[in-house]
Amino acid sequence: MTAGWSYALNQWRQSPTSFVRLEEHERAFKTVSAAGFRAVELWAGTGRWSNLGRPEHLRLNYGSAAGFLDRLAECGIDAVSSLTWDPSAPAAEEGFELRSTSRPADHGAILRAAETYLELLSELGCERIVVRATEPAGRLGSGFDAAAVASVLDRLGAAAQDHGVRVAVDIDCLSPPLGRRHRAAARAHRQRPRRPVAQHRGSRRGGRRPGLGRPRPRGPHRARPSQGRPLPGRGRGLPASGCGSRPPAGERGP
Amino acid sequence: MTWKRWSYMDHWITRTPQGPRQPSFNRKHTERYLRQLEALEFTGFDTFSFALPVYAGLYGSVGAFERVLQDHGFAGLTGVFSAYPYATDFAAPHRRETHDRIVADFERTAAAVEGSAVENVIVMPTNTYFHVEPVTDETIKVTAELWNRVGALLAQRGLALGCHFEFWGAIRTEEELALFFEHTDPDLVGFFCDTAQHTIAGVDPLALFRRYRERCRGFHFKDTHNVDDFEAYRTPPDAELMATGVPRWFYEMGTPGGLVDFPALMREILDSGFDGWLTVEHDKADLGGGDFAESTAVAKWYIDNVLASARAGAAR
Amino acid sequence: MIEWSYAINQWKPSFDDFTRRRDHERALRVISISGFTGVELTTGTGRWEPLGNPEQLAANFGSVRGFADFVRDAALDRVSSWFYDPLLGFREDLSAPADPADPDAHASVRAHATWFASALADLGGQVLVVRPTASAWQRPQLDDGAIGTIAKCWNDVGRAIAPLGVRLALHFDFLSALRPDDGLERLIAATDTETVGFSVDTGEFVAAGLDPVAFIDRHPHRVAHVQLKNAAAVDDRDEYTRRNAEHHVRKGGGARPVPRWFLELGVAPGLVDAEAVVRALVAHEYDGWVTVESDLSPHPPTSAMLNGWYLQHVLQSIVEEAR
Amino acid sequence: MKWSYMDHWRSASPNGPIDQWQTLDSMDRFLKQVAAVGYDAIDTFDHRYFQIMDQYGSVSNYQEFVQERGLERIVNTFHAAVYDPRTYAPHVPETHANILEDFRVTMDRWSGISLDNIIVMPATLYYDMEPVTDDKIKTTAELWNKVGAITLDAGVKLTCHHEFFCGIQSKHELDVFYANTDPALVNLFVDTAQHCIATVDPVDFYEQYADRVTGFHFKDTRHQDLVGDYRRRPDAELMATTTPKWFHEMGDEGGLVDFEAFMRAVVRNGYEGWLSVEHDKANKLGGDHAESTAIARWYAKNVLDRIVAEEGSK
Repeated sequence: MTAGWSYALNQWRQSPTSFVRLEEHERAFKTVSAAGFRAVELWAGTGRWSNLGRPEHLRLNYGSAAGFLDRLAECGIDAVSSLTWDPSAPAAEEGFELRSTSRPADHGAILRAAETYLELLSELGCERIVVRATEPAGRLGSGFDAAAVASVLDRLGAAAQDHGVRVAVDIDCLSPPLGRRHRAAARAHRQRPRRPVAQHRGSRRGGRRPGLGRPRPRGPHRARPSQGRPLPGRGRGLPASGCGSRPPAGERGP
Repeated sequence: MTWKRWSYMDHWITRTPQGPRQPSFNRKHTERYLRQLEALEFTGFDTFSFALPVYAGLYGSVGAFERVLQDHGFAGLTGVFSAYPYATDFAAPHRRETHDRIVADFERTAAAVEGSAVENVIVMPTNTYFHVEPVTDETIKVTAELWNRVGALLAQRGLALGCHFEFWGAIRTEEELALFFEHTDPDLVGFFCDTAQHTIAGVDPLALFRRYRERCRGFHFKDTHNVDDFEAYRTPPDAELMATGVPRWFYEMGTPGGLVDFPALMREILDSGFDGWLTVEHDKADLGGGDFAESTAVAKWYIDNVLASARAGAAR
Repeated sequence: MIEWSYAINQWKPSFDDFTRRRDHERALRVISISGFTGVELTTGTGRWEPLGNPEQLAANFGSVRGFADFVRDAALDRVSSWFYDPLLGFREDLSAPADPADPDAHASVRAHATWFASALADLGGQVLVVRPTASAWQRPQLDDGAIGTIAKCWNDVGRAIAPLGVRLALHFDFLSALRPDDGLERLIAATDTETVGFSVDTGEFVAAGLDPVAFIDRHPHRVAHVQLKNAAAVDDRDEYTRRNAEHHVRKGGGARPVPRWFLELGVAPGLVDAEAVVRALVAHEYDGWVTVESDLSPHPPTSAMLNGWYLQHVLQSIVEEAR
Repeated sequence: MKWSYMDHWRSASPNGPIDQWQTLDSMDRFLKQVAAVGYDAIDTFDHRYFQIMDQYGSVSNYQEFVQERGLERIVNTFHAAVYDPRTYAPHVPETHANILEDFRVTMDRWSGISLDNIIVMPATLYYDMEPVTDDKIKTTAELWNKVGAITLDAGVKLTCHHEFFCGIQSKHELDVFYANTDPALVNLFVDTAQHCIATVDPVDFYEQYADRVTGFHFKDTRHQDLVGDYRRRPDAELMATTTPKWFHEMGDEGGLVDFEAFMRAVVRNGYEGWLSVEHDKANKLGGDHAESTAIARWYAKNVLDRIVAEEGSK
C-alpha cells in the first residue's frame, strides 16, 4: 500500500477548453512534482477535451495507461494516487444517462460505468477510487435512500476489490444530510479545540522559528509542510474529509 | 445600408476570484456578460443546446432567460448549436443505428426552444474525421439521410436546420460538400457558413455561399491565420485544440494575418438579399493570452468601421 | 453640450505593460466601439510610456499630430484631455518632481504645463487636467500662505495656456493635501475664476467623503472637467495620512484592505450616483468633456464596455431629455 | 549547486496584476512559492531599498522575513540604474563621478547584509552609445574598474550582465571590454538568453571567460535578434519587431539555449558559487511567473542535477 501526499489535478480545469494540450498536462505534472508532491489524483469527466477524465480518451492521448505512467515518471510523478468519480454525473460516452445511487434501478448502469474506470485504475496501479456517495442535495430533493446508497457502494467495493482497488466514499459540501450519526460527527468536529494554524499575519519580528532559515537536509525530495503537521500512520485510509476536492477552493485573499 | 442583425455565439470567459470561468455559473456574471454584448449593440444571441438547461436553471426556464435577453436589447434567443464531436454507441451520424437517438435529441431541443425567437438550429453534421474514416460516398449518404429526418421534424416546428462544417469534420472538401447537399432536401437542410472553418479546410467560403445561396441559413464570422495543409483534421485525438504547431486556429475579424476576405463576403451577402442573422463567433479567444471581451469589441469595431463601408453593388 | 471620453490609464497596471502599438490600437478601438468619442491621456516618462508625454508621442508616432491621426484611425474623434502630474519628474528633460506648494517649482510647473497644453492643442484636446499639489502625507498642513502659493502657480499656468485654447482643470483626489481643513474650498476661493477650473472626479470625491453633486451645484462656473468614476468605499479612517498612501492605501487597499477602491458605473456596491451627477451637469448647462474612468481595473476591456453600457442605456437619455 | 531566484513576479489581484511588493501578504505568498519548489535563496533589485525601509524597517529585517519563509538569504542584488548620456553613462567620463557616488551610497545602504555580487548592465542602451567604438568601451572599462574597487571594499564582487540591447553586446565589444577590465575588480555574469539573442554562443563565451564568472542567469529564448532590434528606438526589450516576448523559462519546448551543454561547461570549469534563474516579463502572451518558476526549478532538479552528477564523476 503506498501512502504519502498527492495533488488533485482538477484545479487546472478552469473552463471546458482549458488543460487539454499535452504540454499543459506536462507543465502541471512538473509544477506538482517541483512543489514536492510525488503523486496526482485524476477526476472523471466526459468528452474529448476531458482527456484525463475518460479511460478511452486517456489511452488515446498517451497510447496506453502504461504510456501515461511513463509520462508521469518523466515529469517526476511516481503514481496516480486516486481518481474521483461521481456516478450521478451524465457522460456522453454513456449516452448522458442520469443515474442516482438512491435508485436501485440505476445500480446496474452504475456498476457497468464503474467497470471502465476500475479497469483503468488497475492498469495504472492506482489503489483508490473516490466515489461521490450521492448527487447534490439540490438535485436529490427528498429522494435520498440510505439503504440503496449503501447497497450500491458495497457492490462497488466488491467490484473494486477484484481490481485491487479500494472504494473511498466521498461526502462533500453539497451532499444531503446523510443521517443522525453523520450530523453528530459534524457537530463534534466543529466544537473540538482549534490549534492555531500557522498562517502569515504580518511580518514576524524577533527570533527565527527553529527549522527555517538554516540549510535543510537535501533528501531526494524535501517534504515542506508549511502549515500543520503530516498525519501519522501508514497504510490506514484516511476518514472521508469534510469537504471533498470539489468544488475548487476559492483563492485566499479579498 | 448597414447591416443591423448581428448575433453573438455564446463563448465567453469572465474573471472571478476562482479563476477564469464561463459566466453562466451565476446571474451577476451572466448579466455583466450580456451588458458588454449589449454595449456593442449585438441584438441576437445564439447558444449551445447543452447550455439551455444551465440558463433555465439560472433563471427558471428558457423563456425566462429569453426575457432577460430582451431586457438587454436582444431580439431573444436566436440560434441553438448542437454537435457530437466523438462517435459513441449513442450518436454517430454515419451509423444508421444511432439515428433514432439523435432525432430524439433534436425533438427535445426543438421543444426546449418552443416559442422563443430561435430561427436556426445549427449542427455539426458529422463526428470528428478520424472517427468516421474512411469517408466514402456511403458515409455521406447515410449522414444526409439523418439530417433530412431532423430537418423535417424541425421544419414542422418552424425551425430551420443549418449544417456547419468544421475543418476537422468528415464532410469538408468541395466534393464531399457537393455530395452531401446533393443528397439533402434544400428546403429541409440548410447551409451554415463558418468563414474560418472552410478557409482552414482549404475551401473558399465566398464561393460556397455563391453556390449554396438559396439554402444558406446563416454565418459564423471569424478569421484564421492558418490553412490546415498537414492533415491536422484527421489526427487523433483532436485537431481543434491539440494540432501540432498550431495552438490557436481562430481569431476575431480584422487581425493582421487574417485570411478571410470579409468585405468581399459582405458585398456578396448584401447583393444576395440574404435576410437572416450574421453571427460573430470567438471560439477559444483566450488562448495565448487572448481575451473574449477585447476580441468581441475589436470585431464589432471592425464591423462598424470597415464592413459598414462595404456597399451592396459596390465595385468588386 | 457634453462629450464623452474614456481614460486610458486603466490599461497600464505595471511599468512594462501596454507598450506595443497593437496594445494601443486595440484599446482605442474598444473605447470607440463602447460608445466614447474621445480618449484622455495620462502622464508618463521614459521609453516604456509611449503615450506618457509629448516627446514620447513624437518618438513613437512620428509627431504629436501623427498620434492624432492614430486616434482618428481608431474611429475616435480626438484626445479630449491630458492628465498632467507635476509631482512626477521627467527623464526626457531630467526635471525633478515639482510641487506647486513650493514657489521654486513654479517655473518648472509652468514650463511642463505649457509643454503638455501645446501638444494637447495639436491633438484637438481642450482640457489640461492637473494634480494641484502633493498628497496629504507629504504636506500635512496647508496654511493660507501655502494655498496662496498653489493658487498663484495655477493662476499663472491658466493664463499661459489659455491662448492655446486649452482650459486648466485642477483634479482633487482622496489622498490630496487639499483634503484636510477644507483645503479644496480655500483653493477655489484663492484661484482666478476665469482661467482656473476644477475637475470633479466623482470617485475620488466620494472616497474622500465629499459630495460631487453638491460641489457642482456650489461651483457650476468652475467645473471645467468631470472624471466620472464609481467608488466602492469611503476612507472614513483617514488612512490618506499614512506614509506612502499611494502604495499602501490606493493600491494596497489600506488596513481592511479595500479590494478595489474604484468600480465601473452602475456596478454594486458602487457609492457614486452617476445619474444625479449628470442631471446636475445638465441643469447647470455644463459644456465640456466627461471622462469616464476605472483606475486599477482587473480587466480593462470589460471595464470600458460596462461603462459604455451605462453611458448608452442610462446617462445618454438624461442628457437627451434636457435638449 | 544551489539555486537562487531573481525576483521578477506578478500575481492576479482585484486591481489587476501586482508585484510582490504590494503588501506583506503578497511578499509572503511570493517567497513561499519560490521556497516550495526548491530554490534556496533569492536575488533582488537594489532600488527596492526604499520599499524595504518603508515596509520592513531595514534590509536585514527584510532578509529575516525572507529567511522565515524557508529561504537562506539574499545572494545578489541587481543595480538597475536609469542610464542617460547626460547624467549616468559609463562611456561618458563627465558622468563617472555621479556613477561612483551612486555605488558608494548603494553599498552603504546594503551593508546590513552580506551579498556575493552586485550585478550591473555595463553600458547604456545601444542607441545611446552609438557608434560603439573601442575607445568608448575602454572608457567604460575604466569606470567599472573604479566601481569594482568600491564594491570590493564593501566585500561585494562587481559583475557585468550584458543585455542584448546594451552598448557592449557583440563578441568584439565583449572581448575589448574584458581585455580592458581588471580581472580582480570586474567579473562576468553570464545571462544565457541575452547572449543567445545577441548571436553570441553562451557556452563558448562562458568557456572563454570562465575564470572571471561569478554567477549566471539561466533563462531561455526562442528568438535571436537578426533584424537589429538591439538598437531599436525607443525600446528593444518590449517593443521589438522580432517578438513581443523575448524570454522563456528553461525546460520549455522551442528554446534555443543548450542548457545541458552549458551545465557541463559550468561543472568542467569547477564553478562553486550560486546559480540563478530569472524570468523577466514571463507574463507576456498569457505566460505566468509562478508556473515558469516551478517549471524551471523542475528542469534544474530533474535534468541539470543529473548532468552535474554525470559530469562530476568523469
